[in-house]
Amino acid sequence: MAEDTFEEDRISVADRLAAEALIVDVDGFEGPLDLLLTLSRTQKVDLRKISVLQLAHQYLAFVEKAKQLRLELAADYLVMAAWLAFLKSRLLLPPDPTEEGPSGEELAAHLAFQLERLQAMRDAAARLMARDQLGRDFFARGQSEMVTRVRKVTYSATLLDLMQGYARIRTRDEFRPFVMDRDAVFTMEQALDRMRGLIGFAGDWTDILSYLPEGWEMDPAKRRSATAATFAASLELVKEGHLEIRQSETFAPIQLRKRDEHRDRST
Amino acid sequence: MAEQERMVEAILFATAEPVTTRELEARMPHGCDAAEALVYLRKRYEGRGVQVMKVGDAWAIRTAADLGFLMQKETVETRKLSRAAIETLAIIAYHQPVTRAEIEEIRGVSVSRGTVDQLLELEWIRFGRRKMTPGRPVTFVVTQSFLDHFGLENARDLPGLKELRAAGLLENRPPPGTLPGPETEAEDESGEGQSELFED
Amino acid sequence: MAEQERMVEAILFATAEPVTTRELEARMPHGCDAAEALVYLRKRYEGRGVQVMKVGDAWAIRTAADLGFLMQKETVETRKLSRAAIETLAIIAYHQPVTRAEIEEIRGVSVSRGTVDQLLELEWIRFGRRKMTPGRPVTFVVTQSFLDHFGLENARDLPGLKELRAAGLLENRPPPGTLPGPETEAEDESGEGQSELFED
Repeated sequence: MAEDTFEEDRISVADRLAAEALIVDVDGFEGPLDLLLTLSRTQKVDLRKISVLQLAHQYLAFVEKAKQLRLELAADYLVMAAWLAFLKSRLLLPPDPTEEGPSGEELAAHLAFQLERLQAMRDAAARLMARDQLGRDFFARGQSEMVTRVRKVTYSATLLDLMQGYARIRTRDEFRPFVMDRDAVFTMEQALDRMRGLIGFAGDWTDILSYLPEGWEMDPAKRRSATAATFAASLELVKEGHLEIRQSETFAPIQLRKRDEHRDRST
Repeated sequence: MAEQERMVEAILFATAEPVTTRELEARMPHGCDAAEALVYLRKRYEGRGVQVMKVGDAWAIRTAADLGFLMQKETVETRKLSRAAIETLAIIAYHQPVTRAEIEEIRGVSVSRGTVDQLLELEWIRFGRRKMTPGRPVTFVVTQSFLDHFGLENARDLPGLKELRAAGLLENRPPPGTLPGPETEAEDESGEGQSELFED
Repeated sequence: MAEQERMVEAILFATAEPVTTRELEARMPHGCDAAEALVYLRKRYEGRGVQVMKVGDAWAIRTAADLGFLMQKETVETRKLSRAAIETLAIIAYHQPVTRAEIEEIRGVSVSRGTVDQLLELEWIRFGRRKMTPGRPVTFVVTQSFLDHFGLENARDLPGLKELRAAGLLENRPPPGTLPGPETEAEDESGEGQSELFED
């Protein structure tokens, strides 16, 4: 931890103020990498020579400050903070030979590479946009249809038309109005048929869930439908006098057994 | 004067309508002599593939009269493809080789002869191999000119449904609880593994 | 050859879109050599008010960039691109063919669907070949319209491309600790595709 304090001291007051000034503008950043890139500028060195350790400090200070100001940071900023804290500890502690994975230096070098690459792409984008552009600096032929001798009709369509057309057809099913999707629905009739065949074996109290049809237990939608239908069918069978049903307390398992004429008479 | 000639050349080239001398001078820096520049420019284009011509009291660059035969392509009229044709084309592109019956099954309506004829005429589709099913129906596939027109290297490069959704081309709604029909399976296959990259 | 040069001149003047050598020859009488005629024509227009420009494998006549000030009337108001869109465009241009995941890796944020949509709509990017990596994700590449818009002959002429490549900044370096395997393959694959794309 001694090194830690030492590192803190290395960040100048001015830099810290600059970093804090960024807080106000947190919405202006396009993600943690963008923020890191901005912070790295306060180091005023070539991106290749940047101190990743110092940068990690700056970033963590930023997140700390944001917390104090009760600013909500998006999750990816916090993920980056956690990762940088991990990186910091790897960089500060002597390497543990038993530890697996890349060294702190390797991780730091990769972060530096990412920052340099992002900066390079920004510069490239700026250079691209600074080029002479068609319709702004240089121009195409204004009068392209010159001769009208042969009139031939051609049909055009763009790739977007094509993809939207396809999407339209393939998703029609998703918004067709009021058609029940029978595949995920187990009807009471089906449940009754099934139960009638099974109750012959229900000599003793059994959980109603064991009567669910095979293949309907896993998918939540199917399971719900099958449970409801089986329950309704069981009530129907109780009404018809074929079944007995009980539940020991609220939310306890519902149990079924076959109604036994002998048992009825004896009790 | 060479500079003024360049200016007149650029303006006549880029303007949709013929331009009068007065308008030329209004657009050029103060003190230019468009009339004189036009004399030089006109001379420069003598015998070339295009000519500086007077149209009423204005000026324009036009194709040399003897080369008019080259211009037939410029006279085409472009019309949007009908929705039926686009949908049929899309189904062929995504499902090729596909029979007419299969197209009708996917679209849910019958495919008019005119639609298929039109796509054949555009050379965006052609007949593929016959299917080895009863009746041996002909199939349709897309052509190289289809790929050229839509800037694709391969019909397989067309994005799958999931990707279309990620690109905002579909309403982003939860997928339906069930996957009806074998078509959906095929679609799933193409999108497989991409969900990771494209889901938001 | 003088006659062929005139024909190429007439065809290029008559159209706003770039025309490929193949298309030129298809329109010219049989046996013409458009490529050779273009060499002469290009030379002829050097330093003039309009220029013969190469756009990918096509050709177009465009006004000289230094005369843009004359054209206020022709200037089309283009939608202002967001910073995200500009960066995404640059990444696609310099790293093509590139997947959405790779773009996100470079920018450190997810690519919003509107961004890609806007670039597709401008026809500055299109779908490239799918990557041969798990999930076979679609890739993006820049189009001929992109080259035309920015006055580039070729994607290789992008400003600073060589320096960026020499500095290793166009590499798709996997983060340390990533298991060798699919990722590494992916990287190899992308390296291959890129060089292929920047070749004519």
